[in-house]
Amino acid sequence: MTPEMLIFIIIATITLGAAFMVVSSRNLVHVALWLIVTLFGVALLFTLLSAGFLAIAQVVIYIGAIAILLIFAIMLTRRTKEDVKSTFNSNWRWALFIGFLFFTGLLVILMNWSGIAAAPPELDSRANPVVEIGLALVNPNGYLLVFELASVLLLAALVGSIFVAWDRRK
Amino acid sequence: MNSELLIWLLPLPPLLAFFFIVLFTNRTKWLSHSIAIGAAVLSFLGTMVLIFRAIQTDHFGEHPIQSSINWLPTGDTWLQIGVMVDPLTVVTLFFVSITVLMIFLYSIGYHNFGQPKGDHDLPGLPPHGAVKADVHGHKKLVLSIEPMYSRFFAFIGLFAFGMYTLVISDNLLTLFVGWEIMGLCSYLLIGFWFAKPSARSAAIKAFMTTRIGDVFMLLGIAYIYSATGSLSFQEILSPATLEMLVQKSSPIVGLTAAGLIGILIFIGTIGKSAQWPLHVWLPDAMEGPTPVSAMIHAATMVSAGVYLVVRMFPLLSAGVGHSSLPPPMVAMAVIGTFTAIFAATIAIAQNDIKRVLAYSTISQLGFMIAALGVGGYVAATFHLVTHAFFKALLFLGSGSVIHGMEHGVFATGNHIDPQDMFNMGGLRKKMPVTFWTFTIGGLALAGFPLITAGFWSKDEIFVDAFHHQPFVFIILALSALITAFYTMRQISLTFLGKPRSNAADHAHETPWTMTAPLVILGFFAITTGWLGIPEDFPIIGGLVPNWFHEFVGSTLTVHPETIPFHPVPLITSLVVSLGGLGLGWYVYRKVTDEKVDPIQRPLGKMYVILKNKYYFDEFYQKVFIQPSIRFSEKIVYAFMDRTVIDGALHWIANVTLIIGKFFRNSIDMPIVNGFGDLVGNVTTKLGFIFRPLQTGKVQQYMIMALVTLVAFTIIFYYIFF
Amino acid sequence: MTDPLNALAAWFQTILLNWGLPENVVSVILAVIGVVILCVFVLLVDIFLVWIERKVVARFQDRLGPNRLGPFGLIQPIADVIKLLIKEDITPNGASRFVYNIPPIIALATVLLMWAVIPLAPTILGADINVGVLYIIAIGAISTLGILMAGWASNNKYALLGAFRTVAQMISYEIPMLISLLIPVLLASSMGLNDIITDQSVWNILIVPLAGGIFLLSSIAELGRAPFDLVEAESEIVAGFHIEYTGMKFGLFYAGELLHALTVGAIFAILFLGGWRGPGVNLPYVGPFLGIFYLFIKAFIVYYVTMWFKYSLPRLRIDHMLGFNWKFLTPLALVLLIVVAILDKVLANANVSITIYVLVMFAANILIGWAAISWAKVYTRREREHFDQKNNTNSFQTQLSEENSSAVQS
Amino acid sequence: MIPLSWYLVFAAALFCVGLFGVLARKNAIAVLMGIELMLNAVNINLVAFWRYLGPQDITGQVFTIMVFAVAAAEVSVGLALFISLYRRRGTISADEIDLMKW
Repeated sequence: MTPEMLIFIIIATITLGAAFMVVSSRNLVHVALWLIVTLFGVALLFTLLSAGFLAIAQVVIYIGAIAILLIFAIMLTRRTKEDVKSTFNSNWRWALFIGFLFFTGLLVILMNWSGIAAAPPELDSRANPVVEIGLALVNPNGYLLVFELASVLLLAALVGSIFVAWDRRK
Repeated sequence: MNSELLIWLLPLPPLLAFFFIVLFTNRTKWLSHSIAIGAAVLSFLGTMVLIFRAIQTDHFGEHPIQSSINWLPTGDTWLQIGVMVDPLTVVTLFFVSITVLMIFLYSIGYHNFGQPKGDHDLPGLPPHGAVKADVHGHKKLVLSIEPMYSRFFAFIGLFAFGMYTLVISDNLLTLFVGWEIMGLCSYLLIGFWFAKPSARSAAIKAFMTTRIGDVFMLLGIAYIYSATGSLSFQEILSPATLEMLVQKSSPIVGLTAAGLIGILIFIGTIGKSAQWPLHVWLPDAMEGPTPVSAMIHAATMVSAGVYLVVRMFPLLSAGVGHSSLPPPMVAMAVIGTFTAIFAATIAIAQNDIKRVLAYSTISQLGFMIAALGVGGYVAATFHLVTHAFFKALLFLGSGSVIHGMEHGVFATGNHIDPQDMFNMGGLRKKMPVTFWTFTIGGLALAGFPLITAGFWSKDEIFVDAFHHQPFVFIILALSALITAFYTMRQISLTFLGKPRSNAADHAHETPWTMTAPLVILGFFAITTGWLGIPEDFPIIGGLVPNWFHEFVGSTLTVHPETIPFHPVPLITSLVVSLGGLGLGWYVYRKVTDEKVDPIQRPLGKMYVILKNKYYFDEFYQKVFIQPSIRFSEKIVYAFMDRTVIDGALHWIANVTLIIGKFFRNSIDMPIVNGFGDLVGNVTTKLGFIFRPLQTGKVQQYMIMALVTLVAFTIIFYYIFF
Repeated sequence: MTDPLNALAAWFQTILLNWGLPENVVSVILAVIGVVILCVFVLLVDIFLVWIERKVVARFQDRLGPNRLGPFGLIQPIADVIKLLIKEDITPNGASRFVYNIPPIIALATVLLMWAVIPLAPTILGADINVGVLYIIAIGAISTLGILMAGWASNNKYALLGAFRTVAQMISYEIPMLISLLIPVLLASSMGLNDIITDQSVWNILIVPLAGGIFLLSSIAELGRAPFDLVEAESEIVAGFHIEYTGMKFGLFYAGELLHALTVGAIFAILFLGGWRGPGVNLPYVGPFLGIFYLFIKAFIVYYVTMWFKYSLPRLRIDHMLGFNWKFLTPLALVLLIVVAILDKVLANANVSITIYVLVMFAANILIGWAAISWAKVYTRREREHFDQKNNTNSFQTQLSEENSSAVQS
Repeated sequence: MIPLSWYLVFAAALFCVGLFGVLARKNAIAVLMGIELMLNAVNINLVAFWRYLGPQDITGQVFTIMVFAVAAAEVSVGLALFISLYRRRGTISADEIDLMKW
């Protein structure tokens, strides 16, 4: 049990607990806050995996933008009586069953997979991952197309959401 | 551009103009006439270039310009179509291109371009005039623009295409195509004011009458094709083919193949060139606008008939040397001569200015046919050219007169017939340009000696006739006398003396677009004749070489001989023309009464007959039209169609109905429909059963999908692993 | 080892190792000590900031400011802190207790977190991470979250409105700020703050003055200070998100706000004014202290500029503020980024001297700025005329001139 | 070092929790949050595989960034839809939005 493992266990426990709260909490704002905790935990896991850039990006994008947007939307669409009624629909038992089924299935598949015990190779300490990602994203032989695709997707989402949310009654 | 390509392109501009006007510029009047005239100018320029090149060529008659393409596959061979320009084509193109261009130009003024739109003008009727305030504020009735202005130019464009196609064809087939296009245009243009019942019936009459001739002509063409396997002039007019046709006997007893073909084709000409007995449509065709009368019924289309027989002359005259005259030539001589005198006599008693010209056209065409009938190939062609110019001039002049009269009618407001010569008089002062040009045309028609073109061409016909058939010569001379007489009658009644109506008093010279063509055509009406002065004519003969005879004569493989000079025809010619003109002037020099013709009393009953055109229309009505109508109604319609055909159809229909009912009740309803209903009902029931699954709740769908996915995964896992 | 502070740390480390502690525990202890020292230092500066703020605002408003406690009233902030500490701590009825208590901590903690990556001197800095600029943005995003939580948990409609405004404002202004931040990053080819400073042989403010201006404007908006203080506009929504907070909770917000302003000044100094650069920073022993001094001098100058803005300019209307961002700042920043990127590449390929490089860049910036402002002038005039036409009223100015003319006539 | 399996099991757990949220929550925004959880689980997998199986190859990180972009797009459009829906129908409960039912 190295300190890293200890840290992982702590983070994982908190993150999973927060995730449970996300799907079970009644108050939607609390749900959003728990979601932020989960996202933050995932960001910490990224740092544990030596992906610092992704960790920061996770914080900027998920917490700084997505979570705040979610809270915003929650506050805009709030109806107090919803907090009183059940937060689950009538199928929640089925959902639980499917969730467990998938988890078991995934576990079975993972345990039967030969690569599960792979040890992490040493990282090249001189390499700068930020520069690598940047170069890979604009390299025509790398992921330029993916990058452009993402930008087009974001533009479409921008235009689309403005159009959809536009209040035409005014 | 090489000449072959140029010839192919000649007919194209008017055709393109037709489509362009119809499709695009129908609403823009100035653009329509600009396009049409532009096309005419293009064709004219092309023609001029071509004529220039042709004249430059030595022995052009032996080496015509020719070009052909494969068109229709006929088994192993191809039906070829092509173009050819030989001397005959050149002279024809010469007058066609000039008159067409002049008439296009003239139409602008005739259809009152630039005048306001009439308030009550409707498409299909001549313009009624428009109220327009002048500078002083007086409202007055003026001529208004033709409502279907663009359409007119489109039609005459198509007509020009037909005429060019006909002239440059090197075979009977495309010639026939052009021939029929012109027939169609003639129909369309005579019926241009289709809301007028008279115009409508005139159009139908013209179309039906010429169709009679065309059917026979088509038969002739078919016979040629079956006999020789070709329609190209070059081949069917070659001496070998002609010899073969002369030797071959035809289904009709006593006629050789050449004779039968000649007669059949000549019948086509009778229809097209309005020879007796198919002449009835031409006077009625005067219902169309005057440029149409000039173009179709004087200068070009009726000339096409004569052009055809001139073109086919070697065939028609095939076998001259054998024994007697070949039957087609006899027929031409007889019918031409008869038509010449027949139409001339009718013309005496007509009061309508255009009808007089129409009968004179028939008469002059008769002259040409008769000339061909006596073997005067060059004379007929010569008269064809000169006649085209002076008759176009006369028609356009008459149109100008009518236009001026209409102006007077609108100005004075009393509604008289602007075409009736007895309402005119004294127009010499009002319309000087029209008067002088009309007089030139009239003198040319009458054959005024030495100056006018008509004298030289008519003189040549006399010479030929005198030389070959003295009887024909006498009749023709008589008709020439009558021609001169009614020409002078027309000039006197129209222009000389005092105005016999208010309208004539207020008549007005027409715009330059109408007078300019008159002047140009007047020039040609005089000068064309000088191309064909016989070499041995007293005094002036030989001053100008007889170019026309040389040039056109070279078309024929056997060069026509030059007939030596003889004083009789010349003297006759001088006497008849001058005498007729003098007589006409004497009789009509002071006509004051509006309605009474001075020759009415001397002629007596004859006048009535002439006035009614020998009762030919009535005769045809009684003999052909009414019986055929009755036959159609009683036999074809009531018996054949209603009783026999309809009865059979009804019977079949009833049987089918019964069978259908049987199928419907015993097969379709229970079996087919039953199956369909069964499928539908089962689907509906299944739908009812499965409907609760469709809850509209997206999460339930997803659960179902995932459960199904898991289930299938397990099943497949156990099946395949 | 010419750096006294690092030498101190090394000395302490050897002592601890000699005590027999494992190496990783020693590094943790050293890190904790470093964090504590940095936080204490920064918070002490924060207390000093309270005094500066009060003094400066008093001078702007033609008053004296605190002058009773201590020399020049220097002890006044201590008294303020004591007052806040002994006040009653109130949690409103119906508020979510946990969510209500977290935001003050977030407000201060996020600001302190930023100092973790700020290089105080060439060798003295918390963590030299290679994505320092992005880190600052991320921390800023979390501070937004704190404000949102505070506004919601207070169970007060003014607080919620303030939170809404915060979200709208901060998310919007984050965009031009990020883009303008990218320009120094582009020039230095690194996101590490220390790299950016090392690269600035010529201060970036001379190369890309427009980017500096955009960064300063959007930073002020991020701070929520006047003229962008709609988050806590007193005349509209009383005090915005911290309306229900009392005592030291309010104190934490207050301290966080002030310190954030200074932090923005420090970041601006690092990105555009050369950070710790100055004469003598490479001297042995005194160099690092000179570096810290230079950085704080520059930061305080920027801080003074923000205060200058705050006390001179009136508050904007919310739609104007958002329109200004989306229709002016963001496009301008994007254009600038593209132009700078292209020019940088072109000039680097042309191998020009540093003087020409700076001159060309400066000229380009001025040109773009001038063009943008002229366009904005035309646009706003048209907008105003359109507004006047729509409301069928004359603008205030024309009314005024009419009155003047009528007065002259009478 | 932490074994790869820990990350994978954790990601699987997070994924299934998210799946449960997507299937069981009434509020549409909560459903959206469940989707975010699932996406995060995928991200962890991507990064973990990158770290353990191919650190020299940057693909794992690049696709994580792609997932960020997709998530941002999805949330913006989704929220816009919900707000529009709320304006028209006064609810964003996934149970009550059932116009397409039989």
